[in-house]
Amino acid sequence: MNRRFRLWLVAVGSAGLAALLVAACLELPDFGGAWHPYGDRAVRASLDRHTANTVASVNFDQRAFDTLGEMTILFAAVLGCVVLLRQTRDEHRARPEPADVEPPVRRYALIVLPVALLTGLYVIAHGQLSPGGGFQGGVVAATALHLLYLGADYRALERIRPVGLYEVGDAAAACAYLVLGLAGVLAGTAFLANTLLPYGTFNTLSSGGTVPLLNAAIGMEVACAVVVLLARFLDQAVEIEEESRA
Amino acid sequence: MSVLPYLVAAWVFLAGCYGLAASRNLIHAVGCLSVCQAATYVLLLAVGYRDDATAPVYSDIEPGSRPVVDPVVQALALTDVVVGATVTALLLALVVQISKRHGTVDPDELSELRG
Amino acid sequence: MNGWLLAAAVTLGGGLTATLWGVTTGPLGRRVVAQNLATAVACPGLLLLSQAYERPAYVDLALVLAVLGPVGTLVFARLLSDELTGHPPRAWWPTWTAAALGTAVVLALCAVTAPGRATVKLLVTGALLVGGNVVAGRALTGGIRGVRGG
Amino acid sequence: MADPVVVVALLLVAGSATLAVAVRDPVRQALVLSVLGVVLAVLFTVLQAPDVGLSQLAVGSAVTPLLLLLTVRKVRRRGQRKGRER
Amino acid sequence: MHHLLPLLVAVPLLGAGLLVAVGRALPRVAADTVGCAVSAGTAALVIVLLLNSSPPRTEWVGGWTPVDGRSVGIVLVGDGPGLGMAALASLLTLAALTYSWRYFEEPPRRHAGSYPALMLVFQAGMCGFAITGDLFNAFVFFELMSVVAYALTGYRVEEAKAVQGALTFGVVNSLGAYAMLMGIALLYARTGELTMSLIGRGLDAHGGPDALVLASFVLVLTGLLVKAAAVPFHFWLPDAHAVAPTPVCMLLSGVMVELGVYGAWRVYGTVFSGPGGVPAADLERMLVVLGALTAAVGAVMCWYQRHIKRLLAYSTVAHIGLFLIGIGVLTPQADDGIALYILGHAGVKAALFACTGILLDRYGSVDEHVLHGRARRQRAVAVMFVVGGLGLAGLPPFAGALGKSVAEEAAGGPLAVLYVIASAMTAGAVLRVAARVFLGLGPPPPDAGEYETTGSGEEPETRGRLGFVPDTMTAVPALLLAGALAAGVAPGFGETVARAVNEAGSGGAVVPVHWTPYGILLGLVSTAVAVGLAALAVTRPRLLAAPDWALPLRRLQSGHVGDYVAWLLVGATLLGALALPGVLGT
Repeated sequence: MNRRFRLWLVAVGSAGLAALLVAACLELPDFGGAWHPYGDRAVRASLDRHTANTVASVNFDQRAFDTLGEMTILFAAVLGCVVLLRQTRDEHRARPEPADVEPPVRRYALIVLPVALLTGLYVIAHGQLSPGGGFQGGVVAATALHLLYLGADYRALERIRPVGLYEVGDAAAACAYLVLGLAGVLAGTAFLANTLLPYGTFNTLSSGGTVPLLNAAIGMEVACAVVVLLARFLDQAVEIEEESRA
Repeated sequence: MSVLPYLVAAWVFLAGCYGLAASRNLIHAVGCLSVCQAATYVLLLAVGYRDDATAPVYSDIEPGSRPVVDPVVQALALTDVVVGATVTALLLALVVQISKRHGTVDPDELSELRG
Repeated sequence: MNGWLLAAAVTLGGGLTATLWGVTTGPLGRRVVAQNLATAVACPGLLLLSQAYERPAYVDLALVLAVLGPVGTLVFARLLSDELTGHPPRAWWPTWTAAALGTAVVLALCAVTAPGRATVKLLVTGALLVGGNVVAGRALTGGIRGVRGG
Repeated sequence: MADPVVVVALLLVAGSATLAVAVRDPVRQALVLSVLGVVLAVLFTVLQAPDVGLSQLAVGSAVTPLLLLLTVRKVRRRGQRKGRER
Repeated sequence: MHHLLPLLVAVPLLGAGLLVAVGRALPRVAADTVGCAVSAGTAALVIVLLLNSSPPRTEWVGGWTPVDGRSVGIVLVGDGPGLGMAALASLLTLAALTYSWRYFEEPPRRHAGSYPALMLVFQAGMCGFAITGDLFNAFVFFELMSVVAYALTGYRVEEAKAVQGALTFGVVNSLGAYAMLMGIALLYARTGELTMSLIGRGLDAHGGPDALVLASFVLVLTGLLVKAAAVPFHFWLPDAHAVAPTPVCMLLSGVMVELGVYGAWRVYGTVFSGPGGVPAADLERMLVVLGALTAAVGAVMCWYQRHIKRLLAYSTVAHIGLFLIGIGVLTPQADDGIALYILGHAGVKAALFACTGILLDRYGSVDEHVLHGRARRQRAVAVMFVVGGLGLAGLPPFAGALGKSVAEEAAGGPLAVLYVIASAMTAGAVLRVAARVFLGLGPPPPDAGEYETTGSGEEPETRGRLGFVPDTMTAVPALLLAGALAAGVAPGFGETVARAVNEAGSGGAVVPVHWTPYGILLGLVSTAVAVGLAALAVTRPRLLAAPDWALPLRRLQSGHVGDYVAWLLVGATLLGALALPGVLGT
């Protein structure tokens, strides 16, 4: 099929889909309407269980099963990247050469690294109170580690980043989430039921029953997963080279 | 005016689809796919918006003092963001392997599977 | 609509439109500078929004952006160093303007916030933002040289 | 639709998404995508979804561009090596 | 009992997590054993739940039982069809893991657990999708199984075709999933709910169907039909199935694609079948037209393949078309038939892929022309391949034949003819391969020109070329075929399936499901046609060589991901156009 025919197809398909979507948009309730039955119920349920951030309550309590799936997608993608970006038989590792970074950039990276790590941990820890949570904080913390690559070089990063350990951490955190869920079944309630722990005082770090625990598990999972993911790509871009075939 | 956010979502989705179909570079195509996905975030959050409301986060406001937007769509969009990032990573990993095995990332030059 | 919201709308609308224009036109160097500018404009914008909605909790977004935005730019500076070394972009004028904007917004917000943890958070955000942008701008204009393998 | 700032953010999203598609070179597209990430985070904030905005910032500002650029680098490095060998 | 429903997802995931956590220290054999054990445990759990699924139970995850009929949680539905699909997925995963027992070449260094872990996550995703009663949760599990499937398809990264097929698969399916999510968002905007049954009630409360219902239906169905590989969303399937490792093909063709059909059936039945949904006549038009197209395209393309895995992949496409027609005619009887047909097809198709895998590993090729007469000594495999071909044709008493005959009677008339022709053509192609490869009959066939994918140049999947065929690799297809046969002969099995399907679908209207003389006759006719076609093709290759009119059809399958995206857009438009009359009429 040539390009022209393809673009014709796209034009026909997009026109049809656009007509359908625009017609649907005109039938939608007006933007900013006040009718959100599920949302209102979710807010009430969250306040009943002393979780200040209702989004965290939906994620880690009311629809925790969705988050289980989401976490698994991340877990599977990391596993997939480990498999897909493995070093194959016709490749070898070249030792990365040291990089030469200007002192201001190096100083900045070394100063911001701990700040960024702390920010990540703060965002995870306050997940059930203020905006943020395991996912957001985990990504920030994982990105923070890579400041070492930006501020120094790849070898410096490799020294503080035993990828194997992070893989184990990723899997262990995923298991922890599942075990917390199974605890509900063993206690005779239901999978992922938030009935095991006291709900605590509203708007404190220990409020919300199992929400902070699940949140922490996700935080660890995401941080480890992102580190492993980036490690695989960095390996490919920096270290792994193909044997030159004649 | 009251449908602008929905129309923006539809536009972004279709623009992403066009880019995907017309792309000459697989890395660019994966980028376009993430544009398509941005449309879903916009649509979800637009559906959950409520006029003059604030975020359903009670760390710094009293419960019940202000109307809040729908937290459910936010949770859905959050899940969606994670899904999008991981799918992007996985597809990019495949692109890396394609460039190694085929020596090109131009979809027009990949012609081993056909018929 | 209060004054803070108006200020946020103007900052974000004007600044990000300019950024968008900069990032899609011209040579690569200019585009990277524009990308750096996106952080520098959006972060004060988010701070203004937080004040406009009277939600101190929204400051977290600005904080995260101030931490990660410059990291993103440094990624570009590092991985595009080959393309950028030939034609180092000139970034002083927009970088310092954005830094001034960030400083002004942070100071204005500090003035209206009761002193306490919130002020500290604002100041940290401001310091990270301005410092990060200046360093990232510097890295773009030839800070990372001689990167070969790493 | 009381809020002009929502309109501004929506238009910015529409514009940057269109440009992200229109820019053909993957490196330049990565730059536009990173701006799109920031613009989306702003939109999510004005739609009162700071949680989503935060995760968009976390993913969009550093991780996704890093992945894209590392892929480009790997692909280009191959191309250059191939070119030298010929 | 129903508290155990979420464990169908949790148990395999826990197994996968443990495999990755301790996989570095684990020898290969241990990792494979753990994978099989966990998979088998889950399969046993599903079957126990399935035996207790009458009447259907629901489980609210996290104990969020509804208050005043509304809940904030996610519901899982433990009814016959859902648990049946979960059981099928679990059993096939177990079969695939057993088949690949110590089979792949060495796994990535110090990651012995990664392959069984991915398979277990795949199993969890399929089980979750099958039993969920929540639309967004269905999207999450849909993505989960897609993501794992991309990774598994590209598992052999040193194969150029494998990574290309996996990327095509990934892009098209992700786009379909995002379309589905747009549809879910539209439904949420209208009804404010995510539980499928509540969305259905919300739509009914709003009144007759309008553009929004139509658009959301089209978008959701686009996602599901991309997964189900209906024409014109089907292009990714042959590209992905031809290149995926054999055990993965068994899962993709045997159950994942069928889950797309199942999803369409479930979503229509619980969300869109009320007065506020899509009128029955429109659904029938959509699915029957699309199904007929799919069956025709799949059968024709299947006939003209020489790459054996690709041939089997197209035969899956053709059968998906038949399934779509079956659920499209909207009679309880057809639903029963399709349920049985899916079971029978899964066993037969997985067995055929397994046999092809043995060929690939013995001879390093899956090309019909290259293998001509080379596999004469593989008698056991030959017998299984032929039996599989006959099962595909619908020879009584295979379960597929029983299901097909029931569906044919329900569809009636010209559609029954299509059933016979499509199954006969795909089976004929399989039998032709068997005759050429295992018996060496006929002259070597001519090449059809450059516009085709050959099956040569593939690397064997095992460690080195196999000197002998391991017992696990022959036992698995034999058991699968035996299962497909047993499901057709076992007295009362059909009735049980029919009761389970009807309890969930049409509210208890049990229709008798048994062999009828008419059904047996049609089954024999299609088998005879298949044998005849194969004999003709082998003895007179020129007569049935690809005619000119088939070339444009082959050219459509261009391997270009942009083309496939364009077809996806066209397909969505086509779906909308087909359903438009009913929506305009109300």
